[in-house]
Amino acid sequence: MQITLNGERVELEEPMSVTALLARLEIDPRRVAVEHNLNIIKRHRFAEVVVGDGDTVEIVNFVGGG
Amino acid sequence: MQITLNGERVELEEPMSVTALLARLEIDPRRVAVEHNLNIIKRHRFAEVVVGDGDTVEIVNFVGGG
Amino acid sequence: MQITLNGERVELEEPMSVTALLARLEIDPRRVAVEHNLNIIKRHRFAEVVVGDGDTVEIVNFVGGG
Amino acid sequence: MQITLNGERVELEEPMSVTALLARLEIDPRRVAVEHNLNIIKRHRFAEVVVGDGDTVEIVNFVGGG
Amino acid sequence: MTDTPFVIAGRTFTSRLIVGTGKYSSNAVMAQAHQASGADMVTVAVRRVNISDRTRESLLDYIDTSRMFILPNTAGCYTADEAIRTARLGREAGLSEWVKLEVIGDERTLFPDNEALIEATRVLVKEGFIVLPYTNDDPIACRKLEDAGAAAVMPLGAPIGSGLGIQNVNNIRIIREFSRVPLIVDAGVGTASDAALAMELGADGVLMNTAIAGAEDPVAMADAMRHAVIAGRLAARAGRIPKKMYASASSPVEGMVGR
Amino acid sequence: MTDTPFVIAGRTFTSRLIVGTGKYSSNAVMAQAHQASGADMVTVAVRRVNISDRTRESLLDYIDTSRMFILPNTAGCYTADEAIRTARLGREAGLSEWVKLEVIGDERTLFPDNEALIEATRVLVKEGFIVLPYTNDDPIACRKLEDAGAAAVMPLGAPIGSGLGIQNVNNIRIIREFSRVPLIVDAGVGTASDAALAMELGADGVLMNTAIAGAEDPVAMADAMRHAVIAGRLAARAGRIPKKMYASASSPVEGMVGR
Amino acid sequence: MTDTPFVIAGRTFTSRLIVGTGKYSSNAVMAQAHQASGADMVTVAVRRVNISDRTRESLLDYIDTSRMFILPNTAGCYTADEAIRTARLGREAGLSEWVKLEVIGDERTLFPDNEALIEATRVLVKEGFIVLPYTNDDPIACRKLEDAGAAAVMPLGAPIGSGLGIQNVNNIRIIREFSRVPLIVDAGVGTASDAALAMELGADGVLMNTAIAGAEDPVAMADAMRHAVIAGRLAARAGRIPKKMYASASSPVEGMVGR
Amino acid sequence: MTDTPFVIAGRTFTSRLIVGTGKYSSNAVMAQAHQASGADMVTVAVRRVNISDRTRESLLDYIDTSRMFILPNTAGCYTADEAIRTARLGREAGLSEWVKLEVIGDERTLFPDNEALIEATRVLVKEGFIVLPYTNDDPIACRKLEDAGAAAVMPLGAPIGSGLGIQNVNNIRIIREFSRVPLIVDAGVGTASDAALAMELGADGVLMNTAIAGAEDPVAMADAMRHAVIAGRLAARAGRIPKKMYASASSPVEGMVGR
Repeated sequence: MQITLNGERVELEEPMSVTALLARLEIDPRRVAVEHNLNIIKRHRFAEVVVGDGDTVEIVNFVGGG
Repeated sequence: MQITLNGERVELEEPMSVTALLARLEIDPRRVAVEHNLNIIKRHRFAEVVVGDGDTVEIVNFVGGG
Repeated sequence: MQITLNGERVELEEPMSVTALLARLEIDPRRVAVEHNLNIIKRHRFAEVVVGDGDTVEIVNFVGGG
Repeated sequence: MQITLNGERVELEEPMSVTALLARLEIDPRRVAVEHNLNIIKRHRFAEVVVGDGDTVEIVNFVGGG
Repeated sequence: MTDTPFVIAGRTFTSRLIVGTGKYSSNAVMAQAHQASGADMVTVAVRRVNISDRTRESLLDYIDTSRMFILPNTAGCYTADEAIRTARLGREAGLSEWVKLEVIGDERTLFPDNEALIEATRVLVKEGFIVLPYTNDDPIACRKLEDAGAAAVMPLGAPIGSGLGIQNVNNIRIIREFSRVPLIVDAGVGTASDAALAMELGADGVLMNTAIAGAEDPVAMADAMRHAVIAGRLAARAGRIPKKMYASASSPVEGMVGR
Repeated sequence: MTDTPFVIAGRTFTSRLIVGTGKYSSNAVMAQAHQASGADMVTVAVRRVNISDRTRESLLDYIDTSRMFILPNTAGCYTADEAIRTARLGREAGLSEWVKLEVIGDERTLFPDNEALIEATRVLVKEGFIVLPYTNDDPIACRKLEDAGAAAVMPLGAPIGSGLGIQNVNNIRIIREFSRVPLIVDAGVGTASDAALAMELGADGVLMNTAIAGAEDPVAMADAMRHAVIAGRLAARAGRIPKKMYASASSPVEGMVGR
Repeated sequence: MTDTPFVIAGRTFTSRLIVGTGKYSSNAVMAQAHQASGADMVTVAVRRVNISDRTRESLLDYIDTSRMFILPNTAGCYTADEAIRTARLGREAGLSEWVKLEVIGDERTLFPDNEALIEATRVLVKEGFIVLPYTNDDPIACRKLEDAGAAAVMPLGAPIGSGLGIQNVNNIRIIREFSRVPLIVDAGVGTASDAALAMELGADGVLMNTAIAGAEDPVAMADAMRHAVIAGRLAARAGRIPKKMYASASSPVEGMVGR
Repeated sequence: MTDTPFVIAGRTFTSRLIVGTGKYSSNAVMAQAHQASGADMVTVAVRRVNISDRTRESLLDYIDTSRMFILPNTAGCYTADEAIRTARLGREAGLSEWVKLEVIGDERTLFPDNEALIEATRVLVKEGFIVLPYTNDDPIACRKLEDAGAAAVMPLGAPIGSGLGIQNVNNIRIIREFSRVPLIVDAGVGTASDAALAMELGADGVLMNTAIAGAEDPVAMADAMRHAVIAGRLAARAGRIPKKMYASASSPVEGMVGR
């Protein structure tokens, strides 16, 4: 299956939770915000929300800015 | 009968055309614009448009401005 | 006898040292500078320099300034 | 003989008047000022003043300036 | 060097100075000032005829309409609707499609309400008006006015009647660079050098009223402004010298006597 | 309002703009720029004739001396003696008593050495010269130059050729107030609005060279400066409006439609 | 004279200087500069995590969040929708309701699109955000932002990163006078005197990034800005002397020796 | 970055702010303002003792001479002789060789008479004085004062007590570049940003009296000036960002959500 992650096509073997996806990407869940198909996912729901084929995911964090 | 002319109550004996009203007011029709019940009256229609009881008329002209 | 002290005529009974003059005026000698007939008098010479009839004396100190 | 003309050494066969010197240099006398051994020479005296060996001559005119 | 003509919405004007008709001590003085200014476009306001006063002479009796183009404004309007209504009345009174569009946002600064101004511009352009909007020195607002069909953008140099001169030269320069329509500095000019500066910054024209009408000698100031606008325009095109921190001699450094 | 004539040492000039003759790309361009400037006084430098170069055409061939008054300068002189010597030579070359007196104190800023300038002024005035000293914007130095007999005071607006415009408007205003002789802003002008401002501050005239000669189009800039000086002078006398922080409407606030 | 506390939306800050986190040569330098600045609020941008780069250290590792309040911005957003979406993501990432709202109208000037900015402010305020909008120096736009529920107004002094300093002091003064919410000058400051001036004009705070991060010595400049903001604030409240054209002696004129 | 110490004639001062003692509402307020300013050098005037008034308290009772260095001035002197005489008396009264040398040229502007100032400097330096001359912003005069042995040059920013701020930044910059002795901007400062600017231009110190003493709250303004001078000095050394006409983003342009 394939998802669009931060604007790029990414291959996944199977659907997985946001928690799992972040783990796979080695991203600390406490410092990012996640948007799933244009819906923002509250942090406490990372475990239950499942990313499936064709889904669009945005993972953002803070970077230097003015 | 009574009309509202430039925001003031004015008494008229009877309905009259815009042309007649301007003449009565001694106003040169070539230098003013007339609004009748919120509709602007083209100059060529001054003779046919009749101002009746309760109508609102605005007569404007150019004054000094920046 | 008479001297000119800071631009004003002042009467003195007799010639006296700068030290005596300052004492008479109740001026602390440590905080003023004295000019006698256009010569500046070093502080250690206040006792020996005598002010006589017709002499001109300037006594200055520090005041607020920018 | 040799003169110093506008700061440069110049050879002359013989003493000559300022008029002659200017003619030799093809300089219009009406548009220049001449200094001979630090003395300014009035135009009407160009003919009589003679430039001799070792003399210093400055010939100036107007140039563009602000 | 011959200048390009000053064209707004296809109409060519001989003068880049546009003047007002308000606040003059008398219509006679106004007429002389207009003459001295060399302007061929004047702004006027649209107001109710004074019914009670029969004798009131008409402003137009003092404007040479053969030479002067009349530009009605919507001064004093605080909403898009008011401005649109006033613009329509002005068109009837003047029989021209042109309007100096003002939608004021605050009475102490008389700064424009750009949101309402853009909205009114869209409406009036659709109705066939030639819209010259008075705005502030906001390049983004100017671009939106242009996109809405404005025939020119008229940013202020400073508050109307303040005489402070151009407060933000950088913005005027930027607006000039961004705009494809004429840029007219409208309001804030106090004296001749302000008008010259406006033109040097790239303005295509300058519009003013108080600076002339409020001067001790309006006719002389009108003449001053006429020269100033010409001067600034010429300078803008002549290519000024760069600014330098130090001096550069204007007379030769060689040929000094006695060296 | 007719202006008072521009008189220096009893001589009346029609233009309040005085221009230089240096740094032009060609004498032909200079002649056109002079024409466009409307000036009737030009400054020139005094330099050694180039002996080696016979062909060198004369500057004067390109100056209409029937219309233009020639003002020799002492540019490049760093001591009172040098300046005095140069002034005397200039008098012989030009057959007039007038001199634009410069005693330079430093070659990077070309700022005047006021001490030496005042001294040279005293000497030359005694010799019958009409001395127009180039000085800085120091009111005290200007007063001393006036006391020494200078026919005018010519403070700089900014370093020669810098084009920075008037750096210290307050000083120019003060000098104008203190001086009983003409005040001519000499040097520092970069563009038309600078010249207009100088006049608005009360200057009786403006002297410039680089701003015109160094412009991409010297003839157009000369024309710009002509208009700018006229504009600034008119504005100075017309009585400008006061500056205010807020706006004041130029159109009536009564008679709005629909209120 | 003790100052009133600096309070935004009920939250009190000890420093009136707000700093950014962008453009530093290294996070270590940033941390030192933050320390030197004395600021207790920093702005950050919201961007996609770089998936490919695992090693990328987190900005937050270099911000003492026990001392520093994090203000996410919507920099780079060109529409209200983009800005709203980014604000929501920032809230999740930061777990606070605060946002520095930017809706950019043009990429060369980075000037705000006030129309879209006001719209986005309305939406976000309804959602419970504490909105600090970056706007231009337009008093009318600032009033509308305030009416839309903005917790502060943040007009620019000059284009972001330009270092030009405050271009229109009159507008900042007017905005201060009109606003009932804190006024923070955001963008345009180049050096310490610019920051001091901003505070003297009545600003309640100053927000800057490039002036510090882009300086040769960011830590020293941060220290400079800390002092400058304190200095400007103190001066604004101390009641400065009026400006006068002439001098007034600071030493007594009586008691001179020998008179 | 540690700063170089502020040294004049071999003596090191901890503060680059020098303050006056005139025009305070009371000596008590002055003492507090001095404390707040952090200054360790104060100027005083030399005047005749008031013979008639016995009670008159001494200024020195309110100056902590253990911390403060006393700098007598020659304010009010209009000739070299007067200034020299006053300097000599000041030395006796204060038992130090230091003098702030003033020779005033005009009582309305209180501008210096540079000719007389240079002369007085030569004489006093020969007598072993440490001369700190108050002059105007004339680079040539400053160089001559330095050549005459002045321990520092103290150009004015604007007329004494005018509060106009630095009128000619270019000259101050040039003087800094030309001088090998400390440059202290003396007079003209009105508020904190003026003082910061003076330091940013390269001044080694700032001397002021009226700006503090004349403020509504002199103690707060003294504190403001202390911070402003530190801020300006730091900024001058930190290497400010260059000025640009356009913006440069302080947040990354990549990584925007949804693009």
